[in-house]
Amino acid sequence: MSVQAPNPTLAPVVRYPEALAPTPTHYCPGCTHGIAHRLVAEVIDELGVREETIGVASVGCSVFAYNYFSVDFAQAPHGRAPALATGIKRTSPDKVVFTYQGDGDLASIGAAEILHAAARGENITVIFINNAIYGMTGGQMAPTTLAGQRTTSSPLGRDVKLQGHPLKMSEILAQVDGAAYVARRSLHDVVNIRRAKKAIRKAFEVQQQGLGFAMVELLSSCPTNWGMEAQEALDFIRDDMVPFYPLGEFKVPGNGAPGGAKGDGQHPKGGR
Amino acid sequence: MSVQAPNPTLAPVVRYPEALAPTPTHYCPGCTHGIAHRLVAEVIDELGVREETIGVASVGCSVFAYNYFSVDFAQAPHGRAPALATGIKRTSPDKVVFTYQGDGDLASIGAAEILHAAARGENITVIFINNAIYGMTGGQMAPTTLAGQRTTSSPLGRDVKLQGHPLKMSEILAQVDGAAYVARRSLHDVVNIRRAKKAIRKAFEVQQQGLGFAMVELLSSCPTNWGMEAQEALDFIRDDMVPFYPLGEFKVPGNGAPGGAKGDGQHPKGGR
Amino acid sequence: MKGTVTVDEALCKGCGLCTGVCPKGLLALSTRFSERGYHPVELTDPDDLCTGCELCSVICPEAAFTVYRERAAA
Amino acid sequence: MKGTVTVDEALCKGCGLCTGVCPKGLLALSTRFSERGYHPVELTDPDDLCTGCELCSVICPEAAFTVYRERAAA
Amino acid sequence: MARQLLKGNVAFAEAAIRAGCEAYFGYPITPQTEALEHMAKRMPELGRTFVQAESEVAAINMVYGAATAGVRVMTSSSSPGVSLMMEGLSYIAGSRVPMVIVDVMRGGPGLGNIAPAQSDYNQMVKGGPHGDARMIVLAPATVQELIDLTAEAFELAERYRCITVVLADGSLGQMMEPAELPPMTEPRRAEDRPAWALTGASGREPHAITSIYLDPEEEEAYNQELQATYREIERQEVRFEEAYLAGARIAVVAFGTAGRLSLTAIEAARDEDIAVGLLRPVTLFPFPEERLRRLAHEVDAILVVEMNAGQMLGDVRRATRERVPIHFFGRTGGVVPMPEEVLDAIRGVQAELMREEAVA
Amino acid sequence: MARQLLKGNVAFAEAAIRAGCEAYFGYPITPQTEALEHMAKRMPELGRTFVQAESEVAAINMVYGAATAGVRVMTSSSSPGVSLMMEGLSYIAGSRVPMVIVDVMRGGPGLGNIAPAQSDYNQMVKGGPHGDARMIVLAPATVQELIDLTAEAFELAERYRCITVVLADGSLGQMMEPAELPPMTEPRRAEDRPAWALTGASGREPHAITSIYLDPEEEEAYNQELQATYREIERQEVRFEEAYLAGARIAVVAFGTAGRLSLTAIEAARDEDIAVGLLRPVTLFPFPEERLRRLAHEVDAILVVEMNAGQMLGDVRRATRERVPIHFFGRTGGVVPMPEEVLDAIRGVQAELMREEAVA
Amino acid sequence: MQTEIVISGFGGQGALFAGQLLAYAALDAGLHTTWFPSYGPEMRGGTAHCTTIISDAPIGSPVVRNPRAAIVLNLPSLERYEPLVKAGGVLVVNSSIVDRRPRRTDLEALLVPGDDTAQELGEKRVTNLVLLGALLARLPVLELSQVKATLDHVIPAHRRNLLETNLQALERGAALGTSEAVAPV
Amino acid sequence: MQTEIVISGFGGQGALFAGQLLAYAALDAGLHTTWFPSYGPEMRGGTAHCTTIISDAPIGSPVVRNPRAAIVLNLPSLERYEPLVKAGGVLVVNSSIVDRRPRRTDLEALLVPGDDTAQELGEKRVTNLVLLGALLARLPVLELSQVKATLDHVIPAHRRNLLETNLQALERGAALGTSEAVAPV
Ligand SMILES: Cc1ncc(C[n+]2csc(CCOP(=O)(O)OP(=O)(O)O)c2C)c(N)n1
Ligand SMILES: Cc1ncc(C[n+]2csc(CCOP(=O)(O)OP(=O)(O)O)c2C)c(N)n1
Ligand code: SF4
Ligand code: SF4
Ligand code: SF4
Ligand code: SF4
Ligand code: SF4
Ligand code: SF4
Ligand SMILES: [Mg+2]
Ligand SMILES: [Mg+2]
Repeated sequence: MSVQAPNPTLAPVVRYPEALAPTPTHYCPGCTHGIAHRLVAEVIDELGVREETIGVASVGCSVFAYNYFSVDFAQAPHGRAPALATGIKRTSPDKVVFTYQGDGDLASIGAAEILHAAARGENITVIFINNAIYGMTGGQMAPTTLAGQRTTSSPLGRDVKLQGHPLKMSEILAQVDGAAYVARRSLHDVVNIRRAKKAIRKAFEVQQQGLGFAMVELLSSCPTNWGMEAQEALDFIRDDMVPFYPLGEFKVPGNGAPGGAKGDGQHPKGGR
Repeated sequence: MSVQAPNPTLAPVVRYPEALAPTPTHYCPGCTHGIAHRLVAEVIDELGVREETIGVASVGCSVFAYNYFSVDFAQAPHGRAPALATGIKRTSPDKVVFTYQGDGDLASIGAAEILHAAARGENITVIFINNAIYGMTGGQMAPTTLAGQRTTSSPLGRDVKLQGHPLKMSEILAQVDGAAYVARRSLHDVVNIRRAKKAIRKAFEVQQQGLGFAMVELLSSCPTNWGMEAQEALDFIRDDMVPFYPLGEFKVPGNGAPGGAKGDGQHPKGGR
Repeated sequence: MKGTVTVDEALCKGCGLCTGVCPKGLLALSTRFSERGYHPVELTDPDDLCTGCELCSVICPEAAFTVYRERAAA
Repeated sequence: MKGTVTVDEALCKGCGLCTGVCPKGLLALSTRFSERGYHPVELTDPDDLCTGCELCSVICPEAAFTVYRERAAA
Repeated sequence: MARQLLKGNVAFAEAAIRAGCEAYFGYPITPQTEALEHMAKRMPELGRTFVQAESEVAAINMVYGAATAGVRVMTSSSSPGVSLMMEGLSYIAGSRVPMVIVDVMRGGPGLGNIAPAQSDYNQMVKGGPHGDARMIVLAPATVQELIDLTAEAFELAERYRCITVVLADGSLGQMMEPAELPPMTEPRRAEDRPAWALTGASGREPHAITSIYLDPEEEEAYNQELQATYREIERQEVRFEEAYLAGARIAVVAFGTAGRLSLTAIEAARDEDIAVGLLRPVTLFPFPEERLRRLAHEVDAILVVEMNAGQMLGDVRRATRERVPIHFFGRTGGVVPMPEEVLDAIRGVQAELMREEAVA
Repeated sequence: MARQLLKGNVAFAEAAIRAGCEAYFGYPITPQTEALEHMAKRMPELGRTFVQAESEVAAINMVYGAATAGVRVMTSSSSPGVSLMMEGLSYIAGSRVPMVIVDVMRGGPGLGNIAPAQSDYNQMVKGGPHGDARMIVLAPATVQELIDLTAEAFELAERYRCITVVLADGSLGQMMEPAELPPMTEPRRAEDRPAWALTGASGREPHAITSIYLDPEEEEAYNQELQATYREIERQEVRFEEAYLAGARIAVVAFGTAGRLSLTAIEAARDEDIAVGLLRPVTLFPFPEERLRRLAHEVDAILVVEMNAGQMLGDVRRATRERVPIHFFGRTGGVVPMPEEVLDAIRGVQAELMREEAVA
Repeated sequence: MQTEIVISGFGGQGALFAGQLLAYAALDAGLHTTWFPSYGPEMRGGTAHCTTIISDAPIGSPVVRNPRAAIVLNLPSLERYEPLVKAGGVLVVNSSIVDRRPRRTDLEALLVPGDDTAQELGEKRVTNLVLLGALLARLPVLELSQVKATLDHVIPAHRRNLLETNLQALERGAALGTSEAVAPV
Repeated sequence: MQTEIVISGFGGQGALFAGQLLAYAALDAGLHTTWFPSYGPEMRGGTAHCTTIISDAPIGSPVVRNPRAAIVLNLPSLERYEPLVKAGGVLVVNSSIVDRRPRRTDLEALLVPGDDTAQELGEKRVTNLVLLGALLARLPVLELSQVKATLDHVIPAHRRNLLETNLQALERGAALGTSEAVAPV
């Protein structure tokens, strides 16, 4: 979108990213999927790779991601985005390939595909949106749903004895040798959003350097299915999710061992 | 089998386990699948649970396990044994349920099922035979195949850059909250076989105590597809597999954290 | 004036997140309905308090903001 | 005699693993063919050296061994 | 039980519970998710088993496991999810343990959409699963029938030790209609589980439930057993519903929602003095083969109406040997045909009959 | 290229390579594993892509990915593995990217065994995948034909932007026969990838390859496109082989290995002066509908021979309208029928013809 | 005799509930009925609409192209359904936010200020019932009393506190429905 | 004119390779041929057998119930194939380990001490070729010289060192095949 400065002494410092399609999204008001989209688009712009990037959309609220990024896109069956990305990257090694997956998609039905993409060290970037819920289908329990959290398929709150414990995918994947970069960040406030963007940028750079599998897990909100206002939902991330899902870089190129597997200790409230 | 003492002053101290069907197996000579079978049967006998045990065979050389144990058995599609076991245990909580799976079955096609059975803390026992190869189909690369190891699908030796890094399933699953007991043992010599049996026993006791998911990974041999003699194959386990796949208990009831994630330091040669 | 912002009303969904982060409290949801049926956010900055600090644009899920800052004096 | 073992020939596949672990070296593969076409292992213990230590039975993949030991004198 | 206004998805879930379903394993997918949600709430209340599986692949194999234990077990899903169950269904059919699956079909292929469709007829009736396995396929047209057939599906599955499919579609799953639920039946007690079930080899030989028969001759003998069962099912279980066929010159053949839509169109057509009736197959396997053969001798033309590109059409052509002209009207991709469109199609067939007679 | 003695599995893998296959993704399964092993060796040598996927589900989706990138890509598997690919195949059909799959069928259902069978005819021809998607299905009977059809499969897949299935069976995969391989063709250069492919939105609008159309009307329009393509395929690509049909009173209809077995039986029968010939469909979709219809006017009886419980049989009955008696001989569960058995079946049909004439 | 009623509006305007209320009431009145929704993935905005059919005989199709009546809560719904309502049918328009009059003259059109009335009642969320009340005043398909009685037992627990307002909304709507004012001349 | 030959024995006795060698030789001789194995999962023991068909015309079925000739390397194979060989056909028995004579009199049976001969040649693994040589002496389907020539170029690299012994095995077999001694009276 071309911007007309309201006043000649002023220069635009933030404008609509080129890699973001100039169209409104279908996301609910305040849903941080939108923030994640913008950050990815900004990084693609900054790296100047829009014209050689191929995205893989998954099945979830972000199924229409291909409408929102102005890059080539494939849409994968539920959970299989890493497999499609593998097929694309192996046959188009000069392209920048990323997947955009929800927690049901990546951690539940797609657990084998993400684990093996990591083990193979597929040279792709994975954007993992952890909103602790199945958004698109109306709020069922996700593998990342917190203990005690009410969902339409855990109406009394998730009972870990019967319904299992939430999965910490970043910690798990950081264990795998083929993984080059694994970080968890949060979208609940400005400071954390800025940290998230740095991580996303790293995850793309790791791919450009051919270092292997890179994933950024983003703690994200689902105001609609959490039954909260937009800001309330961000507070839920800060107060409930971050304490269970520590933020940090769990694997960075070079350090084989899952360094900082306990997170980087950054206090969640620090962001405020 | 009834045993006739060759001499009245002698008493049988080791006899054919009751839980083992009195029939020869189809396994190749020297294949340690047979040792694993015997150990499981001995444990079932010692715990006196043969009549309330239900096994789940997987797809692999051990597909016919149901012919070799004198307990009830289901045979699962490739990789899905933990799902069947879940269906059985949830509807027959008073039964002792175990799966017997190879590395292709558990770590490749069945990666999602085993990860989620662990996360749910399914109260089952998993016997995981890691022989670093696809035995039944004639020696293709498994997710556990060592770097550089030649197989019919990695004819030049596994190139981790192209074909991925071997997966350490015990370390990965020990990370998961629902897992109560996770250990890796080896079948390459008498001392280690005895340790393996202790671990298997623990894995069944953990289930009896309702503590959750229990798995024992057993480093096992495939003389046929490794192209080795029986003893050579055991030496390969000791000299090549154990150094990469540290033996030890990675999770024991009580210790939430993946204690000893680096193994218990027991020197592989210690067994000799 | 140090800075200012414009909001693309076609994009704004009136989630209100930006209103919470503006250090100067310059942003508020209007009572109007936008074409897509939302109450769009509006900047009210009579005393030119906006610094162009970008915070609003960082938190906006719809990338609705364009932020301007004073040009380095030529 | 302290102990002895019997081998179920129907089970033995002549893999030879037991021969390597017997501390007394009492086990060896015969040249005969078993019904299933293997060279079964045989115990040769003229001087009653077998201690019933069980090592052979521990390593045998076919559970082919029965191991006997002297009864505690009643 | 009094009639209540019930949503299809909730109705079949509650019907299954009342029919003594002891365990449900599933994975969310629109347009059947309300069934899973209902099970999530009700099954624990009743001390029965509910597990939200990690995928449809896992779900069908949990069902397989529970079935080997001899309990009444079911799952439900929709098109893409059902496609992921094909291997599991083949194993289950191949080891003859009973189970029930409700397939609430949606628009395809691929991810498609979440609107109602009937485009998985071939998948469920002909052979989505590999091998020569067949499944009983029941096609309800109303919420009441959805309830009744779901409850009965367990009986059929157990009688023949086979898979019974309730083949619904998004509209049936999402709509509300007054219907009556069956009374609650307690699940069978553990000691009443079938003799073949895995219950622990106590005081008997161990059981093995498997689908592998390495010796082809053995596998063939097993297949002959299966085929014999299918023949028996074809003899015993064929069901269909007829309306206005007496004296009809045109027969509309349609199943499920398409059948019910057509009925409205047929009644409108009869008001226009078009002699048209309805044959609605209720069982798709077994297919009303013989009834259709006769039908081709009773009417002058047949109109097949489906919410797909023409799948049951092939079976109608085969069964009737095309003794009379077979016409087709279908909408695809999740479009629910309006009765008015079906009426137009009927008028078209009528017009053609007139033309022929004019010629003759 | 001179004729060489080639094993079926190796032959089709090498044929694909020479046809310019740029990427192979698969998972080991008997009886097709030699193909995967050949690819594991050859593809890296040639600087092409080989990945042993973690499962068939992953394999088909890697194929999907590579197909969206516009490269010649294939996979191969066998019955249980193919069942796991149904969702992926539906997505691929639903987004119109070309690919080739070789299905080396084995005995089923379930885990079954690894012996040759044809019991996945319905799965591949009728609709294993959900939705109204179809796949071109080619059925070779010899190693040479397996080679030729595999190579051509890529052409067909790209011409119609669809999935082409080479439907073989364990015997064809495992047997050795002299055959000639096509000359090596270089894979197409990156810059020659099709216009619709995902190659990066450089100097053009971004491409999206998807199978979701939330608006049923849109989805239907898309389905109509697909159906139009299928009709075109039915017009253009029907193939079959005939032998001894001139003057024959009995026609054997059989595909693949069953067809070649039958030929031997037919020749033996002709030595006994039984006027019998062979119609061997080479394309199963499109099915030689019209040829079969005519055939029913040329002969007095038809014998369908399959290595299953009677799957193509239904299509033969439909296409012929059963104008003449349709007999069936099948072996299941991995049993390869001996030509002698087929000969007996032919004699049986002949005897019945005689009886009828006696009566008449 | 069968009556088809379509209710359509933005998600959140209560179109689906109003249609369900009609179906519940029909059931209580011992009539045959079906309720057929249009639905999308949770997060999709856009219009939500449903078809309720009420009949004294068993109902075949739960959907029809040309309903007897339609309640349109927003402009897009008016655009979509005005052309479809049967001649002689009833079309109820939420005139508070729909700024154009219906064009057809062969049906009974009511311009009911739904949102404004709801505002007056101090509860924005009852617009749907105001319009439903108006429709019932013109469409002899169910007694208003019946619908009120039904509402009393089908209203979700967490909305029970709003029962009174809901009943008032129905009545106000009914009153508007009968007044001449609402009919476009 | 078509000839079918079945070769059957324990896994490891080389039945499959002997059958392939025949097929390769047939190809070299410009004839039509097929080789059809029976196969099982890698680790399964039991018998391995294959059918090689050689013909001057295109071959239909790669399997037949009644082959023209059979080489049986062990007892189970004799039990299975003796009844199946066509009358007038040839049956070659590895008499070194098969301790019973064929019962049929309507075919040409050869008792060839395969293993013993192999032992003499100092290479247990050539039993299969000894028996093949014997068969070729009685079955005019391929020239021995042809088979030897073919063996020279199809023998796997890692077995090349055994080529000489293999060729000798074929010759010794052929010699035995022609000597009267081998025929049971
Ligand atoms: C095979 C298959 N199973 C189930 C579904 C239904 N489905 C669509 S989205 C979804 C879950 C989405 O949750 P998540 O991945 O967390 O994404 P979110 O919507 O929360 O962003 C499911 C189960 C499907 N489309 N395909
Ligand atoms: C869905 C499916 N895919 C592939 C196969 C073929 N298959 C049988 S066993 C096996 C691998 C077995 O390897 P592993 O699990 O390591 O067991 P092992 O034989 O080594 O003990 C495979 C791929 C199958 N039967 N089913
Ligand atoms: S449902 Fe949740 S995740 Fe989906 S768009 Fe709405 S808020 Fe976002
Ligand atoms: S193939 Fe390997 S794993 Fe299988 S039985 Fe033989 S030795 Fe054991
Ligand atoms: S740029 Fe800063 S000061 Fe200006 S409106 Fe945005 S947040 Fe407020
Ligand atoms: S954050 Fe963005 S979408 Fe939300 S109110 Fe502010 S401008 Fe509108
Ligand atoms: S270890 Fe067992 S099988 Fe092996 S040789 Fe000894 S007795 Fe025989
Ligand atoms: S028991 Fe001990 S001493 Fe006796 S044979 Fe076995 S290993 Fe040797
Ligand atoms: Mg989510
Ligand atoms: Mg293995």
